[in-house]
Amino acid sequence: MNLTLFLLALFDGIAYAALVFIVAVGLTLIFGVMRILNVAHGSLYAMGAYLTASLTTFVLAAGLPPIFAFPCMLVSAILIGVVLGGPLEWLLLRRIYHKPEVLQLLVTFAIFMILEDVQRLIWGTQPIFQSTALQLMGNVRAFSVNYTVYQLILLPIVAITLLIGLRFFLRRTVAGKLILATTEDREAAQAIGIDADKVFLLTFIVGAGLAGLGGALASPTTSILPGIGADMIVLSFAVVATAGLGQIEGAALTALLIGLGRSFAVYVWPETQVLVPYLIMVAVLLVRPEGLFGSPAARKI
Amino acid sequence: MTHLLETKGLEIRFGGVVAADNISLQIDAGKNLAIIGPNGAGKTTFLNICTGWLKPSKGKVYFEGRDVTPLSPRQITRRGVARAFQIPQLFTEHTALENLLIAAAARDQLRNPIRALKDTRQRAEMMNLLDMINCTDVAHRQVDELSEGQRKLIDIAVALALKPKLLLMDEPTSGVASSEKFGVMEILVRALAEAEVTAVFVEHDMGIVEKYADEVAVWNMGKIEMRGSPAEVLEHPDVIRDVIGEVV
Amino acid sequence: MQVLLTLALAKGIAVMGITVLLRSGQVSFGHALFFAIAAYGGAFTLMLMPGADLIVVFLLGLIAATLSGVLVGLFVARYRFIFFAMLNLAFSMIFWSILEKFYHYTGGADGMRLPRPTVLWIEMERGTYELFMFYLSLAMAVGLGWFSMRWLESPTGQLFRTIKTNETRLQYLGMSPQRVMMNGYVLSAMLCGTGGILMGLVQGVVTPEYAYWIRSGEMVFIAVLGGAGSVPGALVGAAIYEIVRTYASAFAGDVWQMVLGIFLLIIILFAPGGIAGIYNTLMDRIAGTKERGE
Amino acid sequence: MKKLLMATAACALLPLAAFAQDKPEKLQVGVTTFLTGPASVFGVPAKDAAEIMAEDINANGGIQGVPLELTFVDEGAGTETLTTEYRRLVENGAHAMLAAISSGNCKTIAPLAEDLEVINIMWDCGTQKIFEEGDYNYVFRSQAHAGTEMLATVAYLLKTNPDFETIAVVNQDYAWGRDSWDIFSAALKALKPEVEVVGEFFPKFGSPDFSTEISRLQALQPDVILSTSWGGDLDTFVQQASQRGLTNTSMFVLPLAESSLERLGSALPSGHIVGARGDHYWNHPERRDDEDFKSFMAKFEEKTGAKAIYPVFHMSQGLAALEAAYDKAAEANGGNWPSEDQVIEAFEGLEFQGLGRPVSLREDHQGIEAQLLGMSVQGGEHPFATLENIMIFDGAELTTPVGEESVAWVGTLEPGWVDSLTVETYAK
Repeated sequence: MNLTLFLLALFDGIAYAALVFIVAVGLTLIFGVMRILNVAHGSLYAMGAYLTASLTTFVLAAGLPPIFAFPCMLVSAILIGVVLGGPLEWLLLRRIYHKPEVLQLLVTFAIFMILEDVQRLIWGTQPIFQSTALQLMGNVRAFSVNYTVYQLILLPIVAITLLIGLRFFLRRTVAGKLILATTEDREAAQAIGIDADKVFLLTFIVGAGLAGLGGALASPTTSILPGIGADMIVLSFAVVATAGLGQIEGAALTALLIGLGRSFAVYVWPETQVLVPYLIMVAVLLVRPEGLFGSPAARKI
Repeated sequence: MTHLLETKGLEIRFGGVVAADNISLQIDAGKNLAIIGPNGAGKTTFLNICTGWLKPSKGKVYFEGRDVTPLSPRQITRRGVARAFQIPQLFTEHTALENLLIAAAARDQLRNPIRALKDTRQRAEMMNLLDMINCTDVAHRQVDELSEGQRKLIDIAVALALKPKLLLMDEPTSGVASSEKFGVMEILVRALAEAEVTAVFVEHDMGIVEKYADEVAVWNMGKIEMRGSPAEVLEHPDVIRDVIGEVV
Repeated sequence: MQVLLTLALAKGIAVMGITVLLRSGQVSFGHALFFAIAAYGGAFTLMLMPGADLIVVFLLGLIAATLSGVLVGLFVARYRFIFFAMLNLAFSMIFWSILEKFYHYTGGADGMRLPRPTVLWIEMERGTYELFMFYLSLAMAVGLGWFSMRWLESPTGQLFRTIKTNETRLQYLGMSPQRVMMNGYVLSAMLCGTGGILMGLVQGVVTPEYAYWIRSGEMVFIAVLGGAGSVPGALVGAAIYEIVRTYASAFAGDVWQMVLGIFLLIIILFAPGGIAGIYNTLMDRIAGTKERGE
Repeated sequence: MKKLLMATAACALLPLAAFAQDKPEKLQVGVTTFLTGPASVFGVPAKDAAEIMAEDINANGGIQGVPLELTFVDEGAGTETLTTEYRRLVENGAHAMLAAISSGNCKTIAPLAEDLEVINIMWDCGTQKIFEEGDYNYVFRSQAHAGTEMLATVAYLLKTNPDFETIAVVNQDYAWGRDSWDIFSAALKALKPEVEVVGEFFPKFGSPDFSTEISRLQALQPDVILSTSWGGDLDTFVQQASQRGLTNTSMFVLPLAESSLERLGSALPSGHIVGARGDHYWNHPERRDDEDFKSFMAKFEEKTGAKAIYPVFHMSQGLAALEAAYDKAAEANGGNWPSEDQVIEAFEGLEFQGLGRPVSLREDHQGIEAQLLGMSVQGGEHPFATLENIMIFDGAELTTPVGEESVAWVGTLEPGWVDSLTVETYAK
């Protein structure tokens, strides 16, 4: 494991961590505010990827220059958030907030099962590959290894800007403060007149949009085919539980941990690559039962 | 002679603020002690420390002469200290009788995986306990459907069901309508006497303290200012000035 | 059709494990772990001892599941709510990855075969074997169902249910919530294990898919469909689920997942009490009309 | 008394049954294929092909005058549902079954078919273990298995790139990925012992990202990279590899890439070895001018908008085997509708032809199928890679002899063996 291999593993780890963070942060946000673990987050990710691929192909076919592949990502992320996220919260999730936690979890599980089939009905079963955005940015060479600028540089930058942007949004803007207040203590927030319904709707749209963005950014790097939602959602679960309830920074650190853990596993013992995220989760929760940044909810007696 | 419960040099700290320090208190079997003093002075925290829920930054807690400071609430309870809470801590999806039966099952470590809880031989004993606190009519009602006073009594009964040597109570009559307060205390004292349980209770109502406490300790300005019989303590000018306020 | 019922019974027994766990207010999203451990336990028994009788295979599978219930329980019993759910998920996914990865031992994604064992050392051909397995599953479902319901009413069962409402008071009764949780957890692992080994014996093949998180989700779905907390509901729920799933995949070929998803939504939004809930309201209504009738 | 009467009456009728077997109203055949999940990449085109072929067969009178009715079962619903559904179809009177695509499902269904005593043709699964670990009288395979396919790939590699020194493998981590590498590496060790294996990667089945493996491979710089992956995994791997220039520094050997040629488009550059699990290629040099081939390809492209890939060829061989068996059995039964036992007898040494070269069944029911491989080339009149320097190997010499175990047999081959093979070579 000489220095070159160490750095190679580091680069790959960072690239993968950036993507995992972008997807998981949406789930963390929703979970922090609404205490709902949105199993359908994986489907929103997959549909973000599918939508971006279709939009990009359509835009390029219409003769627009390849640079338009990037705005397509933003458009599909917003579409997923508003067109899919909004109604899901407004029509379905709103009716179950006071129901026991297991029922909320199962509603999102049902939505996941439905959306998985919807994807197949719309986009079929053939793998789709639309990597114009990735090819546009070309490669960069490090230690006799070619990396794509898109994965090694763009994705980490987007992840970091997203992290800082979200922190700024949550701590500086009014809407952000409302979300933070509701995350902290829903009853207290409602007591001082925060309209929880509006905050939930806003959070879910932003969360779903982030899942869509994750899918959009991932679409040029991989073939999009049925099943990518299920894998990504289990990984996001690991990130959310390890980071702690609604902890944005926690999600960033955990995503990094999982990304690096996974890429080092490929270099050291490839067999354990799939195991790494879950081993990290178990190890962290062994040491800190409420997750890295979670605070134990002391029971007032 | 060893005291039932003794604390030595306890320091109670809220974050950076030292609420009380060098608290040394002795409680002997058979003598009910009332603790009075302004709110927020750390009385409830004191009870939490004695029962192991919180750990003191300094000082020791002894029960029957043995150091119990590091022990968990579970271990201290097993040694014979029971607790009743300011906010009743009950099993809300169970009935009043079931709450008591569960306490009895815990006390006697019932293991049989087949025999139903309601058919155990402790049932008669628990019905008797309910009778003592005259809540028999609500025996089969879920506890969260009961009045605040009834829930308080059931909370205390659950502690009594453990047949403890010492019962620590946090404002037993708070939340109970003032007209019922004395009724509740009558029932409570009779139940305690019958069960031969020594009680320590935090209380604000001086009428209750005067009538039902064998001894009174005044908790003020972070230390135990005075301790004595209700008569001595309640007439003392400092206590009237700091704690009770002018009787208009 | 009879095999379909046997499979429904096996899955129903496993779902009983989830139902028992729900009574403590905790949801596990990884109990397919014990389902798979029992099934693979059986498969390994038959691989290492080819002539092993059904009873040996069944018991060893069950012991494997119960033991792993104790081991995982020791770690997981401390956690609650989302962390409990996710940690169970993590353990099941670790086992799933091991099953997929160590191909040369576990047969990887193709899984392992469970050739038909002798029953009480009598060689059986397919028809009688499937009939026997139906009656064995039925007996296990009734027996374990009765035991679980009695256990939930027993002192240990009632203490287990107090975890849902007030763990603080539980500690102030001199009980350790972890140990109380362990009782219920090991019982649920044993129940899921029973379901797993029965399913393995009937299917004749076990695949890592037994331990995938979607199967754990499916079990929670059935527990809620049957009526959260109702042990008989678990069996009825499993039967209905298997029938809907088989015919959905037969007739609605490529949208069977959507059919199940919509079915689940309807249950949660309009009949949150599940089948047991519907049954109770029906009974009350009949009792109600009877009273008014007199 | 009544029971006795019924028993004797039944016996009396028995001998007659052999002759005037009543011709069924429909020949019901169940076909298991993937309609959901990653493998639907093969399952859906195969289903479309089966529907076209069934129409053609029924257009000219069906099989021995009986119309063919296909019922499809989704292997994507999981082994449990698949076996339940398979049983239900057989119990409802299916005459024969075409199952399955996944090796795992074939391993489950083979003993089940034997139990249910129903004719089962394994039309696409490649695991060689089924017939090597047990013998069946109701189960047949209308195509080659992994042993034949891997041997053909090694032979083509040694013929076109004889002096490579290092090789790495990136196979999907499930039975197919593992078994195919066991056979390929055993054959390579026997035929070219001095080759060094520098890296073995088995990423998760359905893995969406290979960037870490690709970085590792670029650091290792192997001469040859083998990958028996297929569908989404293969597309992702090749696209990510070509994006980062790995396809310029190493020769890729992709035994299943024929099924991804169209989707890969320009991502698969020239100079890489492409296999097709048999002599299956939409531009098959020996068959592209035959009438039946051209008409089917036109119909298929019109219905699906894509070129036919190897599962389509395998489906054609499966249905052709069924039709040939019934025809042969009917002929032996004096033109009358044959009983199931007669059909099974007809399968012995059966000869049939799908869209590739004729295929024959050995006595262990294993299909002997020719193997086609070629070198990818861009710049033709299609927007995707086509094949040149195509070689078609005869199937018999490559298939593990009856009773032998593939990995063991392959290990006994001598380095000169490759030159002894009968091969037809075509420029394009």
